[in-house]
Amino acid sequence: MSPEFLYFVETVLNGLMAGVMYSLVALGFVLIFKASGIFNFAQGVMALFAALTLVGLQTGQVPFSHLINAIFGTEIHHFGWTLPAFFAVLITLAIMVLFAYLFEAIVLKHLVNQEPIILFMATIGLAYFLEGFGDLMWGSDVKILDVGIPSGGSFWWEEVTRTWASEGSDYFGMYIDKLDVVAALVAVVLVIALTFFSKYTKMGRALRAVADDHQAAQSVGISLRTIWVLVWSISGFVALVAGIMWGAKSGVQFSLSLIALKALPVLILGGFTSIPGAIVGGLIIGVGEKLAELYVGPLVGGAIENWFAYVVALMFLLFRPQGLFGEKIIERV
Amino acid sequence: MLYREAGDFKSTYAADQQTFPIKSERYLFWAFMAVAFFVVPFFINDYWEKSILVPLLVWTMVALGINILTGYCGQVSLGTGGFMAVGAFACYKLMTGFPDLNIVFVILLSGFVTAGVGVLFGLPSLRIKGFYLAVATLAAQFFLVWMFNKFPWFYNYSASGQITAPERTVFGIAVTGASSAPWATYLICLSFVFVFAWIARNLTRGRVGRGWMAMRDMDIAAEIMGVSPFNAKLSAFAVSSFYIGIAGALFFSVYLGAAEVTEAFGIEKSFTALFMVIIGGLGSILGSFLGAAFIILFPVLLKNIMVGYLGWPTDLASHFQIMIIGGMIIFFLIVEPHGLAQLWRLTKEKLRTWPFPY
Amino acid sequence: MSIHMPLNEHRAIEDFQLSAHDDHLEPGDIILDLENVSLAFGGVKAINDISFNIKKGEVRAIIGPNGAGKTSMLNVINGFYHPQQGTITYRGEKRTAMQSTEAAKQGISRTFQNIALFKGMSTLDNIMTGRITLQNKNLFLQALWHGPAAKEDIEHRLVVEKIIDFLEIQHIRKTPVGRLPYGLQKRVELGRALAAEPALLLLDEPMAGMNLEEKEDMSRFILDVNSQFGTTIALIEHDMGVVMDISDRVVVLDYGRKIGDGSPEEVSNNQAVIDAYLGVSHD
Amino acid sequence: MPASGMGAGAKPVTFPQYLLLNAKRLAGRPAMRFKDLGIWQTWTWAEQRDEIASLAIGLRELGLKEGEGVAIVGTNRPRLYWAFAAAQSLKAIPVPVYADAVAEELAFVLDNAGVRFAVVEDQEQVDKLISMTEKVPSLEVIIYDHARGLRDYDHDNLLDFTVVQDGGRAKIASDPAVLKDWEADIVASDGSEISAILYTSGTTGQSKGVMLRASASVKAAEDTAGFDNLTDRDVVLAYLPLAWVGDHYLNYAQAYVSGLCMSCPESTETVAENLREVGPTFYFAPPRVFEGLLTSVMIRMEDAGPFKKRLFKHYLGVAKKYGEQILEGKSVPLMGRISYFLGDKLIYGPLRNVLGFTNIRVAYTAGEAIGPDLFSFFRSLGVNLKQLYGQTEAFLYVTCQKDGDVRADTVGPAAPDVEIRLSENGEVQFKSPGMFTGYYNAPEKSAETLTEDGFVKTGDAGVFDQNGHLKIIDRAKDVGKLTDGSLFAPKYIENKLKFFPDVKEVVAFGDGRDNVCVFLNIDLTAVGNWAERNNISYASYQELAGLPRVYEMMREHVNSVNRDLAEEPMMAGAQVKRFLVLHKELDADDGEVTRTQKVRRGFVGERYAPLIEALYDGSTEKYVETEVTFEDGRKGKITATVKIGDAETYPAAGVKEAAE
Repeated sequence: MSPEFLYFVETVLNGLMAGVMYSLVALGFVLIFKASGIFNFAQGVMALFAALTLVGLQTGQVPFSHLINAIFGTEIHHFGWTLPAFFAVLITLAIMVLFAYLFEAIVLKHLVNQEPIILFMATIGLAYFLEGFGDLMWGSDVKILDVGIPSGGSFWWEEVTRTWASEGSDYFGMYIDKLDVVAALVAVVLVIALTFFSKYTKMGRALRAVADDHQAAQSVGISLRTIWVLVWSISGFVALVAGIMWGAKSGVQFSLSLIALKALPVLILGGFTSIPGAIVGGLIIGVGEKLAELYVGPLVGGAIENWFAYVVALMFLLFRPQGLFGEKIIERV
Repeated sequence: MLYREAGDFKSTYAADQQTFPIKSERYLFWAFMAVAFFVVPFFINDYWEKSILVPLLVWTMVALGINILTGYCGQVSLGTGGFMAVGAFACYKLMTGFPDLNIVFVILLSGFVTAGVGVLFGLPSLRIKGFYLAVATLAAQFFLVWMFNKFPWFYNYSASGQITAPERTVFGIAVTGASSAPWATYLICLSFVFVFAWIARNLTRGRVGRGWMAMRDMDIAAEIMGVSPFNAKLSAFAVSSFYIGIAGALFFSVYLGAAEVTEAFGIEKSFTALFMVIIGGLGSILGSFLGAAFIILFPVLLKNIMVGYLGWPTDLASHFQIMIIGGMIIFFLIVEPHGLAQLWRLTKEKLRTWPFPY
Repeated sequence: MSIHMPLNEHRAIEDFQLSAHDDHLEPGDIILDLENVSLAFGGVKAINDISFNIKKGEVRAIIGPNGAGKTSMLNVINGFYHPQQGTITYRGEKRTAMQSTEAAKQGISRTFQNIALFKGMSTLDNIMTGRITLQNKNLFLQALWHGPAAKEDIEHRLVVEKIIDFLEIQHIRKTPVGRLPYGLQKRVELGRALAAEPALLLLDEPMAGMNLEEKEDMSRFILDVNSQFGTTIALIEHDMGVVMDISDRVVVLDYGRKIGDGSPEEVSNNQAVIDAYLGVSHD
Repeated sequence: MPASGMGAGAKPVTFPQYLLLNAKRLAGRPAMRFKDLGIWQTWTWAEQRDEIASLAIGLRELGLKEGEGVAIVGTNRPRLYWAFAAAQSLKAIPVPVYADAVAEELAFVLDNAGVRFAVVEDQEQVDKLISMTEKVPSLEVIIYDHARGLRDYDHDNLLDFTVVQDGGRAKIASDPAVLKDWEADIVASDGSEISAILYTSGTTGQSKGVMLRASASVKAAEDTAGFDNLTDRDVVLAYLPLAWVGDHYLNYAQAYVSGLCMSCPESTETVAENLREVGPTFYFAPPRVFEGLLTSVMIRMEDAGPFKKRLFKHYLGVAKKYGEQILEGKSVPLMGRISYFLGDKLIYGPLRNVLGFTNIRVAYTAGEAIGPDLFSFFRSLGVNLKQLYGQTEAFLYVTCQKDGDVRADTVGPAAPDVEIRLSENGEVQFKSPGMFTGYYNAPEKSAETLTEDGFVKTGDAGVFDQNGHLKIIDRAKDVGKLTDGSLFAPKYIENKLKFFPDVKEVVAFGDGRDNVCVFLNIDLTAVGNWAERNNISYASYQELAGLPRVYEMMREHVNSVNRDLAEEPMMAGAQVKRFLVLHKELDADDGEVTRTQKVRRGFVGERYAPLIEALYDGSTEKYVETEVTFEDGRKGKITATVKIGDAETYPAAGVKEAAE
């Protein structure tokens, strides 16, 4: 096979990996939108917050240290102990569930039948709040996150792919980051678990009922509040996983919260209400971006990565407003 | 309590439909305008101009624009930052391209340029609604910022990618550039805001405004009654972008003086604009003023308290600031989804029916 | 800039006409003709080959059990749904697929089954919105306001005030519609439809959910509209008593088909209609 | 008072003459306002003259002759008021009738007055007249103001108001002299013609047409306009029935005489809002309206927040202490003046504003006795409320109180140029410039009410107190004696009981019996609101009236009235011994009360005779069946066992009051 083709395959593979990351974040959006009709803009910041908490716990950092020092003039920073990754992840998950409970009790309860635009803006408020709170709690410097996921290029894969190249070509094999592979696997596992959960378990069915019609679900005895707490906890968990993957890849920093903006085009393609849609959408955008960077980028001055996904989604939207898998909306008068 | 309306009857429709039907409010408004135009310029200093009054006025102009689009016509837009950039760059190119053209015309022209761009990015609103439209405008935001960054022609091939505003005068008084006096910049911004708030008031109470509000409340019924979505939505995008274009031009030429696109016109500008309109009150001209005042003055207040008074480091103060603003937004959406304007309307009604409960 | 008129001209409310959409047709001519109209939503046939006409100046009732296709028929007439087959001729002009805004401009206005008022506006603004198709001052004049735009708005306000006086809702002129009781909201919606000075007024169950007294009022208003303004009215209604009293001709739909058409008496003793209403099983 | 002469230098003696004078002297000043189609329409005096001129000449074209009657039926609308002046300009006689009169009453009045023309408001009145055509043969022409729904009536004797005016304008256009002659006729009049026939509300049997001479009416209006120095700067809202002497005098007569501006509300539902918009400077309302206002104020304050309620109660107390003194300019301690000033800024000012009373310079109440605390409540808020006593036969004013010399329980000294005296049985008799010339074609009734030396017998019993104020105690014929000879004035006792907000109506019996007993009617809104707050459920008025707790409340009221009566030597003997709460409201449609809510005592006496017996034969309850007519005329039966309660009486106290 010719190097160009191999190079193309490599880009596609990397694209798929990136796509998986997008769909991971998109998944969080879809879950919350399906269950409560809220477009949770704060999903990205939740991932950032989860990652910050994880790193903070792992390194035994004192929460709100910056604030305490400012008030009492003390200089404490670390507790001194470090926590193995596994426990840190568990505690962070517990924190995310607590956060879901608090958010539902304090905010969602009061905004039950508000128009979607009001709920959407509440999540923007939540995003700002969480960002400030996260920085306050763990400091806003860039942190390295290492939970024992192998990272770096996989030499084994490079060797194998080099042999595919036709003789005499100076092709050095494909560069695949091990981390991306792990992330892809985790994502696949997560998707299967979620689909299984929502299809076959009692709670899952309740979740889909609430997504369809709040009043109807309540009338058959499903308590809206527990469902919402459950949903926000699951999306908190998804945010944690996304936070870990993104954090491990590019470090835990503010730009992590911008991935939410990345997930939007994915949702457009896949439709807001379908889990498979989120996955397929994510892959399309991932691959599309990488290929566009490769071929279209140079013509137009490069770095078209951040707006290309939107244009694709926009074009798609004009022809099929309800996305890949969403049902056609018939307007009744 | 404060209102004495007995005997204040209306004998013409014009009087019945005016902005301030109650006499005492009319006097209060004109008194306030007199102070703003004739008293403040004498007492303004650099600090007040640069960090409070001029940003407040420029952001009020933005809030007016967004209020027309989202508040009155119901079309959510996250592209405000990008459209401000269009205003700014149009202003820059016009200033450098036509040195002797008066700054006021330059600003107005940049408004029209932005209106054109706004209509272009408003086209998707004909087919898609709600979140999808928000995403489409987000595409505009990223695309525009990328465009102004990538093509040197926009910033006249300057090495740093920055655009700086040369000095321009109105009636001989420097308004842009380094040597512009605080009161001059304040007055030009104030005049723009005053005129265009009045125009916004006119637009929203006539046929156009009713068409927008009909489109916002129930677009199917509006369409069936003859409000064509094409005219209503695109006129809303055009007028809104016009306002944001002017604000962008003022923001760059009068307020900043020099600007780098990614830093000055990023996505957080779009969020700030949206917060102003939510907290201020969707669908109310007064709401735009109140929202802008809140979002601009509140952080200044916080900074003075935390940094000045408590002596905390500035980054800690900024974290607190973001957190509190996020918290305030949620608080407002719960307590009064229609914002400060609705709170003001309720207090006014309570005062008018005082001592009876409202 | 105030409009002050001597009482006579101002007060000549009783014989004010809603004549923006007058046409050359004489009362009794056919204003709307539907031939073999069929409408389907993905396999579900809502309207199945229906033909009937409406004469100018008459009160034409469209009745039938729930789900018979009445509201869909109304949506076809005002261009909101586009039928797959059949032709619609309005005032002599055959109409192909037409936007509903176009229908509004040609003088077709309607009320809705479950009230579609603009919650964010007061009664006065809601009815003023009905005037939109008749106002034409462009955006820049509106921005200037003082001058032509204000003058036009006040002229239209005067017509709206006459409609408010006609419907006796002066006391709720400035109340937000969200706070009005059901009966009054229905009347405001009628006012909004009248404000467009329609040649053809489509009423979608104007008396649903009303008590006897409110029904009497609404019937009186409908008859007054028909007699004073000569507006042709197409009326969807369940209450046979009302239909018998106020309609000139009746068309009966059932499962998307026309099973009866004629004067109220003819229709009421047409066997197919009785079966449809008594729910006799279909062959 | 307008001093300048009129044409030939003489002072105006008829209302049309004042019209022409005002049209010249106050040409640009507003004469009439009317909220129509959302905004207030205004006519200056010059425009009003033109409207009236075109109407008058139009009527003359239709054949209206001098001395003929013109019926005017409807609510307060400019065109109906112009019909008054137009008729008077032709020396025809306007005969106003209540808008809510039933067809029979309307027919009786029109037939009694032999009316050929009728100017009515809308389809509702036209239908009444058409249904009564055979009962009123003299009626030929009906002119309607609001043509809604009248399109397809046959128009042979039915005319639109504008058509008549256009006829008049056409005539004037074709022959300008017509206008000159019309004005000349007006100027020529010596004011001896009858300017209006007002039908009394007939508490004593059938209603009678009171004839009022033009010059007398103008003289009376000039006196009282001068008394309260009304000028063309004053504004008044005409909201009371057009046919009632109160509205005709205070709004119509005084407007022409003083040039003040009269405004008509948009519709009956929007009166409160229009009152606030107009902000009148002169205001009149019967006690019942003030009662309604006070109750609504108190009820609305019930749902106010705790802080506002405390503030309101506190400053009401301050007003109770100092309000009236400050209004009358008496000396008040500094602290009192300051806290009243604060109260004015916080409570009274806004309250007056919300009720539309801010600009009121003079306010009157009359028609029946007003409760002392109700009267002083409004005065303490800074409303210059005064009492007057009057009758249709006097073209209203008999007595009126002067600013600063106002008391709650009297109706004040004689009005300007009015002589008053008391007959031996205490009946008030008066001679006044505005007094009537007799009842229309009922000479024997006129003779009955006039004494030989030309005084009018009012039929009310009264007494003068030490500073010359007249005090009305009761209807003369109702004043009776108990078996032990002590004076029994039913109205005096009833009014004291009616001053409690939860009592709507009272009927007292005692003439020729050994003690006094009363029927009580509870006020549904006030008692209903009390029941709601104490979460007492009730299904109907009847059930609420029968509750034991309601009886307890009523007993306390009766006891407190008995304590008051005990202090007045003449009244001490007539304390209430036993009482019952009626199971239904006394209603005009059942004929138990008149149109203006005055109790028809005789009729009630026969209708509830069994209940009266039960009061006196010591039984504790009584089963009774009463026939009731519903709104749409259908008859029905209400059955109930009415319980009877006993009250305590107190020994007479204090020295005998000064001379009779």
